[in-house]
Amino acid sequence: MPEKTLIEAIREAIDEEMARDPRVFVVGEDVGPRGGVFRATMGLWQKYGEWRVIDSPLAELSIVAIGIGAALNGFRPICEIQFADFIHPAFNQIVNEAARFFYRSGGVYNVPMVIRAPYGGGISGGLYHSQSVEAFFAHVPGLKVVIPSNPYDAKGLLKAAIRDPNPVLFFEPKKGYRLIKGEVPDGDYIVPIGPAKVTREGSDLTVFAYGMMHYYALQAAEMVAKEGIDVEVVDLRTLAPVDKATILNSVKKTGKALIVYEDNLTLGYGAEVAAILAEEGFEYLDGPVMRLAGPDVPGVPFSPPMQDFFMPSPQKIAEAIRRLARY
Amino acid sequence: MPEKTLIEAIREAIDEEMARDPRVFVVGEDVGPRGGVFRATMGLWQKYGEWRVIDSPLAELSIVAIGIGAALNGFRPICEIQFADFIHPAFNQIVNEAARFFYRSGGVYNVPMVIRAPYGGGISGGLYHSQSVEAFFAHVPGLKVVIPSNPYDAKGLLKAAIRDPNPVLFFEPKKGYRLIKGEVPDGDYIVPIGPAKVTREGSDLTVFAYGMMHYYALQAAEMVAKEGIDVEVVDLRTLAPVDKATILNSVKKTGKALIVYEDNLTLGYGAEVAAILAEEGFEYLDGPVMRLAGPDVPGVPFSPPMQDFFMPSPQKIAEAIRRLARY
Amino acid sequence: AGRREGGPRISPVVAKMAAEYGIDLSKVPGTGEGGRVTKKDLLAYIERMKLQPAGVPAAPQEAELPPWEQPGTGELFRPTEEVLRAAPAPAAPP
Amino acid sequence: MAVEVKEFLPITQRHEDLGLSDETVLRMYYHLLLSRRLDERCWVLQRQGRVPFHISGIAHEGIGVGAAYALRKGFDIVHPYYRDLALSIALGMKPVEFMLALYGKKGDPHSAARQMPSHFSLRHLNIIAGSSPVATQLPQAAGIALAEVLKQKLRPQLEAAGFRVSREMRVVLTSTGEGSTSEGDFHEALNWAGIYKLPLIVLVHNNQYAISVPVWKQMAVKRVADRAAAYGIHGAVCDGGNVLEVYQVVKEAVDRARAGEGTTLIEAVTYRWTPHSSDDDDRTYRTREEVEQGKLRDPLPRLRDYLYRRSLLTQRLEDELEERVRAEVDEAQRQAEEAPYPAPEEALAPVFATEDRSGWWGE
Amino acid sequence: MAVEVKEFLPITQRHEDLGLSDETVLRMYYHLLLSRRLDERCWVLQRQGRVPFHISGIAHEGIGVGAAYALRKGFDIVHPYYRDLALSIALGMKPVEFMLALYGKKGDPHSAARQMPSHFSLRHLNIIAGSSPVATQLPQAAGIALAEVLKQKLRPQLEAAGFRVSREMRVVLTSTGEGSTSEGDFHEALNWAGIYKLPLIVLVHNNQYAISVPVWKQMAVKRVADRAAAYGIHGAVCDGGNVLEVYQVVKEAVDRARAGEGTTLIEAVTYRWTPHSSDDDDRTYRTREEVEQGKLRDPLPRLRDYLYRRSLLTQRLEDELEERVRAEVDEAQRQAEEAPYPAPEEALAPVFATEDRSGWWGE
Ligand SMILES: Cc1ncc(C[n+]2csc(CCOP(=O)(O)OP(=O)(O)O)c2C)c(N)n1
Ligand SMILES: Cc1ncc(C[n+]2csc(CCOP(=O)(O)OP(=O)(O)O)c2C)c(N)n1
Ligand SMILES: [Mg+2]
Ligand SMILES: [Mg+2]
Ligand SMILES: [Mg+2]
Repeated sequence: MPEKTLIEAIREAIDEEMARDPRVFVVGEDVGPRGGVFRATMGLWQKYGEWRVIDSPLAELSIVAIGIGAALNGFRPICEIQFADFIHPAFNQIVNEAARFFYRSGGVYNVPMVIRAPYGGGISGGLYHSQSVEAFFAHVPGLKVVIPSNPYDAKGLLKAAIRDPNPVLFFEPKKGYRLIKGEVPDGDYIVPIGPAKVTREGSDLTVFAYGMMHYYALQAAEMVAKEGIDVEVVDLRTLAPVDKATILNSVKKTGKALIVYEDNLTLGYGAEVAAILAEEGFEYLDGPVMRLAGPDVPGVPFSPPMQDFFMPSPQKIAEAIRRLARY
Repeated sequence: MPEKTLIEAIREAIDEEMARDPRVFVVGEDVGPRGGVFRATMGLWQKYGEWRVIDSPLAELSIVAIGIGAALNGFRPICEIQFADFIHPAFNQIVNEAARFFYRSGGVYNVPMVIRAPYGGGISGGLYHSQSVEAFFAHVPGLKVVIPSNPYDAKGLLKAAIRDPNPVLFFEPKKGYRLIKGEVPDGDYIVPIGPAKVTREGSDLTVFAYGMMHYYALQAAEMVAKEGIDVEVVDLRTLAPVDKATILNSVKKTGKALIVYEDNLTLGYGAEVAAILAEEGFEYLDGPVMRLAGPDVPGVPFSPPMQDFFMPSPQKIAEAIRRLARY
Repeated sequence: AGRREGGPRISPVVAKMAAEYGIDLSKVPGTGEGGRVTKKDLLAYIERMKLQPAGVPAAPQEAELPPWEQPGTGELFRPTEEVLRAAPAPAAPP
Repeated sequence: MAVEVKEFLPITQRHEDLGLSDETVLRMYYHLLLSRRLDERCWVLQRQGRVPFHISGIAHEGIGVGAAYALRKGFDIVHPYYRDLALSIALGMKPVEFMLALYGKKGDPHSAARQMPSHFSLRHLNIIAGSSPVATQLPQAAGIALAEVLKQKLRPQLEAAGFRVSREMRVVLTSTGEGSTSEGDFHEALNWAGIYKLPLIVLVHNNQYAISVPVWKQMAVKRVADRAAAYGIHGAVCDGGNVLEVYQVVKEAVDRARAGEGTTLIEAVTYRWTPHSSDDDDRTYRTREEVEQGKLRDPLPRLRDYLYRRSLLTQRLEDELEERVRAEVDEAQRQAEEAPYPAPEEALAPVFATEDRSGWWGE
Repeated sequence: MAVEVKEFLPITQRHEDLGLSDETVLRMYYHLLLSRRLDERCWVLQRQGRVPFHISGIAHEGIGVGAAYALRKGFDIVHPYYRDLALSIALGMKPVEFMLALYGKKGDPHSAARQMPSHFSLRHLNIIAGSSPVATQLPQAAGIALAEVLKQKLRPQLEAAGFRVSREMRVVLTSTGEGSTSEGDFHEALNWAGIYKLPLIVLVHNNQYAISVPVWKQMAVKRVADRAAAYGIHGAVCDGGNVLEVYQVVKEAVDRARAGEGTTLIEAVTYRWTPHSSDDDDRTYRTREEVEQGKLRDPLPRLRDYLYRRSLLTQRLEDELEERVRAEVDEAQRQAEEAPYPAPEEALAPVFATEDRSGWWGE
């Protein structure tokens, strides 16, 4: 099977779905001739033309609203938000409109759309090109939130998202766009939205992570394996709706949980995982539910030393694993 | 001491601060001659004139942005968002701008502003006049989030918020505007932003709540007291920055925690309280950390039976207390 | 002329107008010396008050106005249990 | 004083010059009357405390009926706002469908009793679920219109994949209040509309107020329609109380849109003489005199006067229509009051769709 | 082809007619030259891999310098965007202050090395911390301007409470790109500006592109300034490469604002011949020929040509200026490279202010 990068897998998913279904189209800033600032849509404008890859005016509210309207009228829009840091102007259209449309119309008007955005730090992006925003949207019933950690899942989950009759937010760890490689079959396959995945079996403790942090969690697991700590790693993949069963089953086995995410600690996504364990997994717990996340400061600072201080890393994850294992 | 309603206490706080400091002004939809749709600013336009109580165009983004600019230029704006359900168009200006201004200017430009909004359900408001939005903003470092549960705190906390050099979001439980009465001293006093408050001493378990739910939690505590369950009730008051010490100290004593909030369960504010207890309070826990919150549906439905199904109530809280006490 | 509890002077014209309109001068913001209420301040205040302040009981002739022209209570979104309790059992249509 | 109108404005247009038959213009009157009487009953029910809330379309019926008749019913698509009771009635909404939502009863076709009333949503009439956050529907309507352009541009691929594309574009009409044009959504919708020449009509009901805020505090320009030039789209102003004039202006915009010549921003001027909603105490922001002036714009007596002048209406026919409308409103109220409330657990679903039923294909 | 310019456009205005002394117009040239050479050095450092990122003000210097000189330095307030290197230099920013941010070093006065470079923020020069989300600064600048109006309206109460209010209003200038005018923030800012006649200038740098998106895909109108009429404010277009013309138009707007006659929307037309930023590959969206055409708008040679024609510049003086500027840029680079990085834990503070230092009072 051919090896591809995360960005190649994402481009391939969009290309295949556009070829398969003429209702699928891309709308966003610089997605046309430019091919997207991260080249996620490179070549698609040339291949499918200006009416299927549409350069939008510079305004995120209407990129989403145009997507909602096109979805209501039978199309399958893929709205690209250039950076997750610039999704906030579209917050009203996503949270108050796309998410609630089906419920508020008594189950009549569904909104089949995907909103894609690169997220995450460690790329000298500073406060406004490093943000993680998944927690805002995972809090909103009516939205599905998906974050791939590897090329195989990225292609399969994005194809599933494009075919889903509901609004799906698909956040891609941009630090991994070229860094993360993996085997990706040519041609059609789906990774279903919903289930998390145990990516490394283990017995001493469970590390829950997603996106770039899952990539680092696997590295940390290997580092501590040499010291005799057997870590189970779970890739959450779909953050909303949350896959409680996989979370609870893993901690039932290991008794200990470490949740890793790069968003700010307070009310970051890991808070919900911890709260689920504290209530429904209480009787499995053999140690405190630990979280390793970004500090509660208003953004990832630009200057390298401060950026590194902010960002979780394989080494920091390994250190947290050792502390939890010792408990 | 005179008894006042929640809305009267809020109006009094604004009036006193406007009288005390000419830099304080109100901006929002219908705040002028109309006195605000809930009468929070009734009579202030008549008393202070059109340049201190400004009817804004119907646009929340610029109500907040105008507030940010006026705050940067030495004033103390009180921005009214007519309903918390309509704060989303201002999400970019609040989260990406107001919250990050001080940090991103290296501690040079502080933004002394208050954003006030009525929130919460149980008033036949349906999906778009019943929302709780505190969790979105409590997740954002750089914002203070305050929710009063009684008239005394409402006046003291709002005066503190208006004098605070940082952006403060002040959400008021509209169901309690006339329903919740209490003793409120005339004249100046402050309730400091930050500390939570133990409003009922108890030993068997702790109920954490805020706003309307704290009002109900006290009622539930009295209901179960007759059955011999001695409940400690903690009014969180300031949701961000979170008062960890009070939360941990209470559970250290009682060993059990029930967190009540009317926002959607998943990643609602209670998730962070539970996560703190699961990590730093692990060794105090004598039972699962329980949450009683709104179900994960896209809004409080309008029709009374469905609204009641959604909303936590004193009876539902009492039932949850009994279940936790039995554990 | 008089003073407002040791406050700045109240000019004769301001005192006379305030009496005529029955206005409590403590409610009027003064922009004169030391916060003195000037004639201009009082006129501006009266102009602003021209519109009936909220909470003034319905004027008698409003009784004949059809419901869709009668002013509402101004009390928005009362607790459902208060609204429903207020609603009589559904009677036959009028 | 917000309203320049001094005295009762007669309708000067002749319906036949606009291609309307006698029968059609009488039906317009019937729909206008039905909307008004239904609306009035809701105020009575709210004042009696039988329903918690009502937000009214009174003063806006001329705009709604005029616009509805200019559309191709069952083909064009409407993304309305909460003042569009008359538009929905004229498109085919039954009074009981409105009353079920007013009471929050089971069977409410708009939102299954989840939304507050006046949030029109009827798929079989191509009415898209209106929201509460104002102006959000405007860029969404632009998206619906963009899809119509895409259907024509991508016809070969779509039909090859089995999707039937209608010969002509469906026209999308979306409406909003003048206050809501201050939202960023309005700007972004019109910008898209201008760039892509969308088959769209943005119908602004200028009723002089946004709750208590008069137009001069909402915008510095005299006419909302003046803003069309900023987006490279057509602009037009019409007297919202003159149902024939509204019909004429909207019809021109519909034909322009259908022909691919782009979007029209229409400002229909009226005056809201009712309080903003059942809760609003409007004495705090306007005087009784101003309200009386505003009522001179009322579309109902103006159309009635026109029909009498054109001897299309007689006292007998008028009474018959009043009686027929009263019976329909009574029946709607009875059914709504007898209908059960939804079961509590119905609050839980549907959150996610399991299948896709979006879109309008074929004729 | 986005640019109609065919050949080198000489500056036709005479600086003395605009009230500018010989000494001032030469200083304008010095600031324009310093901004350009500093900018060019940053591209070199980025290509050498010494700094991760640079977003350039090249092609925008005429607009920045022209605008800066029209303001009352140390009194008026500026809320800039990331192309305003020349504006900041002309207002008094030192090259080392820019370089420290470029390298993310301790001592960066703009954001203490938290923001990416080109986010100008210098309180002592009344430059407000520019953001990254485009157009957010526009309604904020309207708020700063509203505060100036409030100071005048509330002078008695403010002075009674010990706040000194300047005799005249400070004028607020905020700048943005033409692409960013598509954001709702632009609409809402101009709407406030029109209603309250704010002492505000919204300076739109129209460089024909928003990264890869040409103007015709961004808006359906020819000129951004045409949108002024939609908000009841003044509109003006000027040749962004002609520093004297920019000065003239901005000066009129400053005087208008100071006199309480409200806001001006100025569109300064230029062409960005550099890639959007150091990461952008512009070959994907335009041709080399088009870029060469664009360079004919370059403000630097056009002002130099003017100064030679007016015999204010000689080859010797030009060389001296080049040498002086080169030395300043070298020194700035040296200091920035020698400066230490912030300590890692500095990432943690300051999140909340403990005291209020906001506002500009007195003269
Ligand atoms: C985003 C948002 N902000 C505030 C409100 C509350 N609100 C409901 S209607 C209204 C006034 C609307 O005025 P206008 O647009 O002129 O419509 P009209 O009711 O006058 O027809 C307001 C402020 C809302 N629904 N949405
Ligand atoms: C809200 C937002 N969306 C997207 C971006 C990414 N972005 C940065 S600059 C830019 C293009 C801006 O074009 P324009 O406004 O014309 O300014 P120019 O760079 O051409 O001077 C984009 C899309 C951003 N910074 N903010
Ligand atoms: Mg959250
Ligand atoms: Mg209106
Ligand atoms: Mg540009």
